[in-house]
Amino acid sequence: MFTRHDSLRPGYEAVIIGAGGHGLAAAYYLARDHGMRDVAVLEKGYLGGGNTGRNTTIIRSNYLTPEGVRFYDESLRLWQDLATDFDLNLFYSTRGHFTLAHTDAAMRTMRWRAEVNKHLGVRSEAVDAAFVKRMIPMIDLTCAGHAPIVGALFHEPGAIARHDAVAWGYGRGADRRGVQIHQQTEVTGIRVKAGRVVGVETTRGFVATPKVLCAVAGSTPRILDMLGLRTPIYVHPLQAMVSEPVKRWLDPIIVSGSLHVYVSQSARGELVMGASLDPYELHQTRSTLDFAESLSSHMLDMFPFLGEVKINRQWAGLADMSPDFAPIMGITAVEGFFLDAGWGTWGFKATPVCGKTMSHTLATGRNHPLIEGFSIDRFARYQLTGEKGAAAVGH
Amino acid sequence: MNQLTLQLMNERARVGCKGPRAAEWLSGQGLAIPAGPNSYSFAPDAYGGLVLARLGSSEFFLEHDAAGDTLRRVAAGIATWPPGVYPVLREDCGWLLSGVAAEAMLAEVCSVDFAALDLSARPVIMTLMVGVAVLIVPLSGASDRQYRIWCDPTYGSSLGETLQRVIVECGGAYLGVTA
Amino acid sequence: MAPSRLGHVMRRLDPHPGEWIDRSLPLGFTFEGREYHGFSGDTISSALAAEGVTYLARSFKYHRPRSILSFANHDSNVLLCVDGVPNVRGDVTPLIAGMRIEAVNTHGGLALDKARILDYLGRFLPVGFYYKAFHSRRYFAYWERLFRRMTGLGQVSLHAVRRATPKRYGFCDVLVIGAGPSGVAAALAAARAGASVTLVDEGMRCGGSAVSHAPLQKLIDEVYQSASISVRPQTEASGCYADHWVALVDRVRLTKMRAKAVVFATGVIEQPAVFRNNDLPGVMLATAALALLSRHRVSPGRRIVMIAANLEAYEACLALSAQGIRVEAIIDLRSQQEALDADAEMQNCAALGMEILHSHAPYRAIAGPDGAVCGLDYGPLDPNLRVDSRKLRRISCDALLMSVGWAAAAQLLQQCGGKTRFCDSLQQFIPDELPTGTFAAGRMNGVYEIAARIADGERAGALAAAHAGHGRAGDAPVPRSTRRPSHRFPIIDHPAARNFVDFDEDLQVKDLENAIQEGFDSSELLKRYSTVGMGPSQGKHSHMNALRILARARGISPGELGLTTARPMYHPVPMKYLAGRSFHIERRTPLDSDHAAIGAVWMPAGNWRRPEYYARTGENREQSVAAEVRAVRNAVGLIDVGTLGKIEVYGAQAGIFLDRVYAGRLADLRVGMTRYGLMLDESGVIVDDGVVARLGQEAFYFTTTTGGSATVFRELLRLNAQWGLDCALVNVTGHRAAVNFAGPLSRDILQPLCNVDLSEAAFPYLALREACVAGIAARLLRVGFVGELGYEIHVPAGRAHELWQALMEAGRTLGLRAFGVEAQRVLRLEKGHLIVGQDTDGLTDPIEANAMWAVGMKKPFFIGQRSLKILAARGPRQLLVGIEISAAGRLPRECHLLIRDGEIAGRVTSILRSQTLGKAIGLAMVVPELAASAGELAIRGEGGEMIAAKIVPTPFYDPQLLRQKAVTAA
Amino acid sequence: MKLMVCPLNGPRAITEFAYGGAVRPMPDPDSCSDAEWSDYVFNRAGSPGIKREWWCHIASGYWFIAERDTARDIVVGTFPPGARDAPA
Repeated sequence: MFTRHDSLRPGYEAVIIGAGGHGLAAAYYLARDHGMRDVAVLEKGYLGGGNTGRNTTIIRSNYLTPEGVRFYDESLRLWQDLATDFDLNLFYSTRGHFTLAHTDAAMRTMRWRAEVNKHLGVRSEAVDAAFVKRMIPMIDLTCAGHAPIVGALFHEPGAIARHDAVAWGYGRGADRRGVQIHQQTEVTGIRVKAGRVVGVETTRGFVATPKVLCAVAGSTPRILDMLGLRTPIYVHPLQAMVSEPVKRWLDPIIVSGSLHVYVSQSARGELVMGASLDPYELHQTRSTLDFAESLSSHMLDMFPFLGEVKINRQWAGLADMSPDFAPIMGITAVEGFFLDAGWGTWGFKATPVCGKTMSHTLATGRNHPLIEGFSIDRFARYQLTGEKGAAAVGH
Repeated sequence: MNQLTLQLMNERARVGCKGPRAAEWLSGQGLAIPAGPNSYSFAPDAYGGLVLARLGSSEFFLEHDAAGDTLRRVAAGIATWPPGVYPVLREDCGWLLSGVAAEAMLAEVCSVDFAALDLSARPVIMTLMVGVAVLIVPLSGASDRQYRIWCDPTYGSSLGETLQRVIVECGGAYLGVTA
Repeated sequence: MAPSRLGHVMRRLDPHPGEWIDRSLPLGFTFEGREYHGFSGDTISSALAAEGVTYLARSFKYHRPRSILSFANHDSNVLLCVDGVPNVRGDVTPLIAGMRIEAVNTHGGLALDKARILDYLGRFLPVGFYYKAFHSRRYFAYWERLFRRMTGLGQVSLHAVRRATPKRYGFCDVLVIGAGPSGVAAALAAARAGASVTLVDEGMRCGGSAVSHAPLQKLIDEVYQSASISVRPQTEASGCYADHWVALVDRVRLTKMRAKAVVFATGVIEQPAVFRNNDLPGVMLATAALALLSRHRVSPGRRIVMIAANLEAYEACLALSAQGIRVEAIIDLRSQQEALDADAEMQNCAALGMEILHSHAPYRAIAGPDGAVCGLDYGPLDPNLRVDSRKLRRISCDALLMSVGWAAAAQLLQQCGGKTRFCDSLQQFIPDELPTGTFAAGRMNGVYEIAARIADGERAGALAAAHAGHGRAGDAPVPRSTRRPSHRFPIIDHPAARNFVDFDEDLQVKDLENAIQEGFDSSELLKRYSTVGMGPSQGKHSHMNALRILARARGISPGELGLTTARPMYHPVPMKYLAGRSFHIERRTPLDSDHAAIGAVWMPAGNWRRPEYYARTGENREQSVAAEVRAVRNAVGLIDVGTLGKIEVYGAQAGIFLDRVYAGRLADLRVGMTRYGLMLDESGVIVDDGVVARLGQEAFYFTTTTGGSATVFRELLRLNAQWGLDCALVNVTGHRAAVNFAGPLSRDILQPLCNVDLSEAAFPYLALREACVAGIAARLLRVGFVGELGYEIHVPAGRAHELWQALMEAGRTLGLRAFGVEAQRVLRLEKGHLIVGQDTDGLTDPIEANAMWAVGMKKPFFIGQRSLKILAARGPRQLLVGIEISAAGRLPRECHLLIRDGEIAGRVTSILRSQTLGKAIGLAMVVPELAASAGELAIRGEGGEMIAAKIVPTPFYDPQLLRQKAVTAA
Repeated sequence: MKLMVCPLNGPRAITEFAYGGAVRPMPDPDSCSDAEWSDYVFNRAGSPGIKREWWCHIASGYWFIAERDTARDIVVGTFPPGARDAPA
């Protein structure tokens, strides 16, 4: 699928740090849409080995702010055609997405999101508990009696996809267009002269380049430290777990903010489950037992018949959180240094649109219009983006 | 032999205070002040004894049989706001857990190893019990340990129902009132 | 139809000392609808095998017939549905009388599974096939439906009942995982040093896979006699987490064990040889055959061929022979020279008539008419470890055993941070760096001979005890084995494949090679692309061989690749064990039963429950709410507001403290007075509000929102610890009950119950009094939240019921009604009061909320002040305004949008129809231009219709505050 | 589950504690610039390393300072607030 590059060239037109979905997508569109092929993607581990391969693969665009909705809606549009673009089955499967509301207050937020979505042409509806029951007949609407479901935000286009395959598709596409992907190559420094990027130091030597894109999720603060840039990003682990495969029984994607659950059933039959962020900063992907305990408990509150279904595996990713739960993207105070970060718990779904907009930004040196609300200087200007209201449980 | 019982003991008198001069003031009332933080003193008397628990360094929780008058006197004193002594309203819900299976039962609801406690140090344990903050005072009984468990009264009924379920499953008895 | 018994490959043998079955307790059960019998002490698989059932399951992808492979939970060949429970592992699940057992993952039953056609089609499906086909937008949906029907293993019963299982915290000095020779020895050594020990093993008994060994049996007896060792068989260590926190799962519960030290005596996992048709029923690991034979007295076959590559193969042959089982031939992958470590055993085997072929290897197993193995084609092995297919010979057999090597069961050790390295001479990963307090022993540690394993266990046990503070121990290592227990490449290519590496996922050698060819050539990428090791057995029988294939392809050693990350669970764990009893604690005010007694309809409020309204016969919800509102406006109402956070702050600097945490000025509040307080965060966003009362010169009492009470109090404690001011905080939220007694008649009704003068002059609006109400010491606050003359009455929780009853009684004939949260929402909205979190959101500042009247910008400092200065300069992005809808018809709902020129111009935050005012009123967050325009605006309602509204000033009701100030009251 | 040694209550499971974020000195609001203030409000030292943090033992409401290695998930030490041996 991709070739191994034994030689790292002394310089490239652009260097992308991080061979996750976002970095590879940017490389892909740089080569495909902007004719920039003299590009290296540097990855300290292996391709797709970070959050791309650790997330729970949910794709949706039912955000709260118009900036967010427009951005993710464009991503959803791009998702539809990726499999054909790549000639690779991504298992992009439209399932419908329910965000359950257990309180009137939560229901208000659902309505808010639905109204903003509909206004912008995105199919979302605030629905009542009876609708939820009709669509998910096996759910216990009372949630074991202590968190009755009062309604939901139903987002019809909600989908899941095979996460690894997205990285492979972009990786192969970029590779075929001449982009070099170097795994096991860690960036250890960024060289700046007179406020401009001139290259990166790596574990395999110096690489000269005028443009660097940082797409490293939980490692973002470390890269920004290399430049002396300040960052609002804080990193918490986000855990997930998966059951043994069982026969198909669940089609839609279910999210409950109150119960801290999101779940979907993969094409292979596994239940893929997640909860909320771990409560404290950590840069390690260890698993905790409390996570598996409380998530199982809440799963059984909704689906009491799952008691005998076995958890096969748990894991974690590192979420780069921002203060307003919106991403941080675009140009920075250092010329030639571009940022694609702050994806927290919602980066997977944005992979295509990030590739599109960041490649544009890298190629032109100007922020793509879709990401203007996401620039890093918004905090200094107190112009926060305001996804916080809706993203208490993101994904 | 008592395997396991849990008795409600809401009718006991309880009083609290805190503040930079609380220890000094209580001592002035003739009460034995526990030396270290998170420990208690126990003063046996005709009413079965008075427990004075030191929570951290400068907060105190006292409980006694409602028939005794010591706490009424202390409470009245605190209500006069002596300098550096602040009243802490204690309307806690309380249970007495006893029996040889008490530690096994606690191991289902608390992550603290009670079996390993050294009771001669008269420790006071503040911990979470199925997620609810509790104050636990372990006392040596004749043949077993007895745990006095106190919590915010608004958690009391729900926590009590939960403990009752666990106790019964563990083969013990739940007594709604003091036996 | 049930699977055929034609072959009668296996059968139960005569009784033998040491067998685990109890022949006096026969157990009947059904499998695929047919009745069978086993004995107490059988597992499901051993019972079925003893009954001659040839195959027990179908494989995941190709639906090939499968039977016992490891008999040890190292593969998931025998996954069954037992009494409706999916994915039960037959190999290790004890048989119980009356079990109804079905195969999983079949279409039309085990024997006639329609999906077995996939085995024939399979040759056309390369690895990654799924990624390469059917992905056009047009066809994917159809294909996905088909695919999802085929995938998955067991069927979940949607009607299964939730069973709450207990969970327990456990504590010990030393936890020993694995009760084989080294584990048993470790437990004894640790106990001898004075440690409390827990010894767990997933097997039914101690001893591990070691078969009848007298000195070991003596140690096991000692373990059971030791008072300080708790032995827990049939207990899986499912995950090792931080700080020696280990999940132990037995057949009843999850125990969360906190150990001071952990000994990993987890042993090794026997690995299959990989050759064509190595998955046929009757092909199994030698350890599986020995366990079946010695524990359950099930003969693995009558004519056995052993595929060998280590000493253990010969030992197994001798053990089988000693029990009367005929071993026809031993196909040894090694040359005679390489096999010298088993010289004596070889000679013994030869003497018993077994044919020994060195440097030979299996090429393909042959299936008989019943689907089980009936023969083997084998041939000489060249130096490149390939079999020359022109020199094949065939041998017939009814069982094919494999003893070619082992993989360290190092997963648990890895989970807690242990590092491994590849030992070339052993051909095994062994522990390298061990985290503090963890120790490894036995075969996992590379120590193979039984005496050495016991010595290694004693060493590790003594070290663990010493770490836990018991005794002292030296660290003289026990030498690792000098022979080679594992073959370096027990994998035989075959052009027609079906040489399985991963039995869970039906992955063959070519699948892995193709993936590597495509560039997935690191162990992690290979795992993800091919899914090797991602099935239910998590690579226990496949990871090592996959690594060897990858290493060969890249021309490096498996050690250079390293093991992939091992994550919990070690064995899959049912969610019921993880969930446990699922404690859910609800908070209830002291008046909970008083509410229930008068028909409260509950609603959740954070973790509280509160009356939404009180149902009365003859009234619907709307009528009840309206009547409750009317009672407050016209007579008097009583609401439980005990869920508000209630905090006291005492000390010389209490006022300074409050001046810092609240946006408004409070230090100058007079004793006996109250003031509204607004709390901001550092970025200037409103986070809480409440009423602050001054009890004394150095004593304040204040309330917080219901939802914010715990977090606000905790943050105030932190600020107090940080600032070190001379003050102390007391949280009385749960210890004090509170009601709001409001309405034009409230004073008249309260006065007779109360020992202080309630007259306007003596107790004005916003004042506070300590008083005695109905004989109860109370704090009375003159508040105006609902817009009428009213008193909040705060009493100790234990007296709340008396207070409530006294007030209800006093107002009974005067139109008093208890009112709930819904009526309060109406009343407060009529007054235009905002609710933090409903009318504000996560970014709303006081400028936007029109609440600057509650902010003292001239104070030297308060939290959020500096940001507020910046926000003031930036200007508001939205403003909270009152709105009014005069038209009848359907109202917009909260969070419906205001639309101007086709753009979103705001949202409704609160709205309802006020009976009092005879119109619909609400609050809305709107763009500043709209707020300034004061003109007509349009709200998009439920069905998309546009509803006209206009911006109006607030309060809507009694804008002069005459009623709550009681100016007009009698 | 991690253990944390509370200076008041001794070693407890980390689920008994609430995380209060890093200890961050506040700039003088009267003399600092808007940029300095917004840096304080929004920006963080987000790289892994040894951090000084506020932690609260929930059941006792006791706040203290912990030094934690966020790269290795190790609690290096815990101190009462304002203790002399607490690292600066």
